[in-house]
Amino acid sequence: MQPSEPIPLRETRRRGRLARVIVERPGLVLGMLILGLIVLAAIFAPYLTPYDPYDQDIMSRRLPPVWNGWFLGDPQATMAHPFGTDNVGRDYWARLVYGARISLIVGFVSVAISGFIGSVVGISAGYFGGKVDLAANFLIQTRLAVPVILVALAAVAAFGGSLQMIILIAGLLLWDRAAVVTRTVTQQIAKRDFIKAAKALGASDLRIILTEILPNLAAPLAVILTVEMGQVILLEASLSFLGLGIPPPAPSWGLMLAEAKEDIFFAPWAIAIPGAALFLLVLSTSLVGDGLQKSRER
Amino acid sequence: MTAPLLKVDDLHVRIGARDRQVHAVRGISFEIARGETLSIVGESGCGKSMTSLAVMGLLPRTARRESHGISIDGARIDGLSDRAMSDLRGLKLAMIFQEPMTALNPVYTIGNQLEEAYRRHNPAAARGDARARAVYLLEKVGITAASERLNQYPHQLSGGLRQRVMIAMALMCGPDLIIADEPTTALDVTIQAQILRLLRDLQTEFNLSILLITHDLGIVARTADKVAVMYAGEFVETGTAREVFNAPAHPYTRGLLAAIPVPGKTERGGKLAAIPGTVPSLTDHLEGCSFFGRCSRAVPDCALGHVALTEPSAGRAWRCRRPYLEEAAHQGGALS
Amino acid sequence: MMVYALKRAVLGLAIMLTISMAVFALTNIASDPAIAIAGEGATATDVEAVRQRYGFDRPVVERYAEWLGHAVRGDFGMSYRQQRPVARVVLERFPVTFTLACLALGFSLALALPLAMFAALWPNSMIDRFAVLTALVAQAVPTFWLSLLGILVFSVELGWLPVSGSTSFVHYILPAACLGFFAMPAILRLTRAGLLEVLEADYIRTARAKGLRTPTILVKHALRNAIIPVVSIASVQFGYLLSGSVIVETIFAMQGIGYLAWESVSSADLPVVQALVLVTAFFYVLLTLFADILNAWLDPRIRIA
Amino acid sequence: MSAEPMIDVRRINVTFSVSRGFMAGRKPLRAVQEVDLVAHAGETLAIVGESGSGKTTLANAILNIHPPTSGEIFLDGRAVRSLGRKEFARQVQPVFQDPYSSLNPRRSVGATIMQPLIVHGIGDHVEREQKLLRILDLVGLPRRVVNALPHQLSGGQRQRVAIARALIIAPKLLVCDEPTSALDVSVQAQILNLLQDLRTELGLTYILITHNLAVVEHIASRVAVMYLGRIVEEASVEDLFRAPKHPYTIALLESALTPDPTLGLPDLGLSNVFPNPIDPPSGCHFHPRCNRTFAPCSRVAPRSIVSDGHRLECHLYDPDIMSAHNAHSGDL
Repeated sequence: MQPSEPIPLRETRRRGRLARVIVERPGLVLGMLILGLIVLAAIFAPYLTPYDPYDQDIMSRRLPPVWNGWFLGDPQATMAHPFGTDNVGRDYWARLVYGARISLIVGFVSVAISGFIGSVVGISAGYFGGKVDLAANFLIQTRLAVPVILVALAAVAAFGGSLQMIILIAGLLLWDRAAVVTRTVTQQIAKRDFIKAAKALGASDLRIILTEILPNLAAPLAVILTVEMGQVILLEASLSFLGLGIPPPAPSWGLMLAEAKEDIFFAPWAIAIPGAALFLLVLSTSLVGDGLQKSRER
Repeated sequence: MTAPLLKVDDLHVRIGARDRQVHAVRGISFEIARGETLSIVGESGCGKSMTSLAVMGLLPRTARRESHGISIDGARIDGLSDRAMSDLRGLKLAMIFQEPMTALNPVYTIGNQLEEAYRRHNPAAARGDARARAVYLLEKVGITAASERLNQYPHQLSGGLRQRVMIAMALMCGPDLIIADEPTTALDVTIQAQILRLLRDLQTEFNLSILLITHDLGIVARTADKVAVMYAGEFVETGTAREVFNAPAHPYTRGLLAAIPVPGKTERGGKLAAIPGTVPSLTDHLEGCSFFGRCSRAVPDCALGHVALTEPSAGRAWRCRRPYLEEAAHQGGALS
Repeated sequence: MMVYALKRAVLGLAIMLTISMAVFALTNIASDPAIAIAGEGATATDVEAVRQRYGFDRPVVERYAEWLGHAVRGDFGMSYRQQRPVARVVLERFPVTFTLACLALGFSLALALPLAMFAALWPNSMIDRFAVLTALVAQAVPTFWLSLLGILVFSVELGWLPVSGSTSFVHYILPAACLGFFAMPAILRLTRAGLLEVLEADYIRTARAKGLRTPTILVKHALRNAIIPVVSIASVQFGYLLSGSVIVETIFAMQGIGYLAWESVSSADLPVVQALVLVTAFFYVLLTLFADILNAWLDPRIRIA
Repeated sequence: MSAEPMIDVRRINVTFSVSRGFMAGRKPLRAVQEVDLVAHAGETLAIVGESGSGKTTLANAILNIHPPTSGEIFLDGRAVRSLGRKEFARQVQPVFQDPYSSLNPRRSVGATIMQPLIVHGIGDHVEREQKLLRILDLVGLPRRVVNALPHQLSGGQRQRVAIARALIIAPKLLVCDEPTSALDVSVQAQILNLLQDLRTELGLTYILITHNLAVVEHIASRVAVMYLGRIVEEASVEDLFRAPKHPYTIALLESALTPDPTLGLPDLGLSNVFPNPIDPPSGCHFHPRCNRTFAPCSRVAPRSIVSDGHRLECHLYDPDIMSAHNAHSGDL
């Protein structure tokens, strides 16, 4: 009955999309590459090293990494232990790849917990507003006033340190940013007319939250949780480093650093290696988060 | 006729980086005489706002301006550095923006922001002078209890009052030209009428030239001396308000006029003459008439070459190979 | 304005009350302090004796009320480990951490503010890219690793700075820098974002249309508005630095509350841990309250509501 | 007009509790006051007013998104309060102003239009798709847009999608809140034409919320003018445009700037005092801006006067007030 408009429908360009992403978002690509490699290394750890990360070898303690042999002519360096060994002779490379499992599991699971808590708090605050918002805001403010490391330390001291406990503590403590972001975004979405349209359809609040709001939250939530994952990994490493995280002899990177600290004068590489691994992992999450954020803004 | 106050020759504005460049303004030229109102009218995205910002030298960072000359009072301003240009802004030419709610700095009083404009261009003036000028102009723009208002912050005023403050601010240094970019779009209709009337009264009193940017044909018809209809970055029709409204030559102008219901003229409940299709994307190299594809009079030839401006008399022009000329002459303006 | 400040203070009080409850619950209900004090290898009768001596056998609510009443007056009980009043133990250590946090905040502000300012002035320029990259990298560096590397380079290799201790100013340089580096990325990012937003505001365009010169616009119109978020960011970060000092103080063996926290947690000295959590939270609440009131005063939209 | 009106709004009030400034005390804002309105089947009732007049709040009340604080709304003779939310929704649907905001950016056109069928559990998959194709034709959208996301469409196309979504469950009443204000002039005409065609074809009733009097004159049959929460004048469109009575209506009509270069700008004679909706003026809400205000205006709220289907709240047309006033001035 109406003449249909002839033109629009912009074509989405598919070809050369990957190449474009690489050129335009080098950070995102680099971050995904590093993160991917670390994830793969963690999954296939047993295939990447012949050693068990817990096996001590008193005969070969504090061996330097192989490149110390190449560049500094350190005669102790050997290809048998490419990353050297620690103060009780455990293979550093083996501890590193198995340690990646700990960091990643802590990162993923804690973020799943904190993301869930944060989203529930944030979405209900943003969607319902009013008193619910006041209550959520109070929760967020209270959470922010809690000194994270102190409380985490105290909690570990009280309940004992284990992988599960660390995950739980981090998940229960670090939901604030997810809550703040989901609250803000939900407020913006809730103001828009398609929410009003859904209400005028008689759709229930739960349905509106699940089908109208949640899909629009996915992208910002992914951004914040990726960045948050890096912070959770750092928290675990810090706690382990302070001796109140993952208990020894697990190959947590933080623990490796704590053990290496005793040898700071004799084996400086033992500090450099796990620290660099930690740095790379956290950097990769930051790069991915930042890249996702920039892609979203376009 | 004296020399025009503002003269713009072949202005181009390009936005963005090389591969995704938008050619937002594609070679427009116009003149405004002292005391005259030129209105540039067009739909969203036609480049009218970019034109106003280009004249002010306030284009966003990503945009570039090219021209064969922009001059005020015979003096070229297109080659000026931003520093030299800032000496003219507020003094020779001033601007009023669309959003009165955000255009004023929330942390300073009205008085502070008004006086600042004056003192910038009159550094030797005493503080009292600036204050006196501010009070005088606030009263001129119809704000009562002006001296008390000076101590108020923007959030304490309504939108209509803030726009009056913006107008007073533009007048602080007695400029010759006011550029008003959709000055009443954010306001209610009754306030719109009052603000437009205020602008017109001030224009007469101070012999101002006004460049009025708007999408509203009603505003144009009621306020402008000269009209330029802009489409896809170009002027498609120019002339005096009477010429353009009573005898539109370009199919686009005619289409716009036929698309809006006019009480007492359009048949109630009847069909409005909609313009099919959408505006072409300005990223591409445009070949032929930019209105081709939406035009009911188009012939295949219209898609070829560049359509030149036909200028039968000074100031009256259209960019069309098949303009409505005979009809216009016959109808003598009565458009149905 | 007074009403606003008052309401804000009430909110802070409510937060403190909630945290005090959580702290008390964590240390008294979730775990049994009597067992912790009695130590490993204690028999059931030993534990019971401790329980009675410290009054742990009374109802929880009663104990909480008593504890809170004392805490408000600055009495956090006796340290299990040192057998001295907790308040004195904490107060002794506080100046070190306060100095450290101030220096660290100064360090990160000195680094982040100019960088953020230049980055926001020229978005997408080299300096902006550099700033963004710096924030990304700094955010990924583990504080304790940075501290260890710092010791390796400046203390072990170069021998310029002392390895540990908190007796003189030079002892503070390395720890403050490491701690400051931890707060720097957040300040940098948020300041840059805040400035960018301000610079794109309509009133900046108005100021340019008035013919104001760029320095005037930046100093008068942009900075005045941009300072509002920076005040909040800095105060929040200062709160974080207080608790973040645990790691740095432990590594550098500085006798501040961070080190004290680590010692106390390690030896289950619960009254000290409780006090530290409360004091740190109290400081955070106080700082944000101060920042909010300062911002309200800076922003006429709140001041003259 | 023996049949029940399609929608019958009886003395409704909508009151919000508004905080004045940040964390300051709260005060009631009477956004809609004592509004009576009736729209019969097939009619287009326009509600006209400026920002802050309460017209969108009234629309939300009629849409049952924010039910009135007091008063009753009847749909086809049945109280809306007694109807289920979905039962009501099936008969009354909205079209909003900004099609950029009224469509979920993450949902394709097809899914958006079929959403009401899913929420209401109407039909199976095949039937829903058939309905979708039929409605696309009806609103003039090409079938290939089904899989497009909203951002790939033009403003006019989006508004067609919004209209299709509203119509797919075959409601009787459409509440259109500024349906063309966000659109360019050329597109606005397309949508107005579409709305006109749909009304005749489907026998719809419209409530049209707008500030554009030209649009009202073009497509509405009755019009109600709102000012600060109250309906100050209501009449048939012919009547109101031919002989407006309330000074505010007269000012509104004069401010509608038709594109006629011979007319120039109107002199409304209104004062530029802007009343705060939280703290409305005493007596007649319009009196501080009115150019014909006289003694009783600031003291007594005008009552509703009805004659020949023309309803009005203004002392100037109240014979009792006027005779008392004249007598009084005569004494002096």
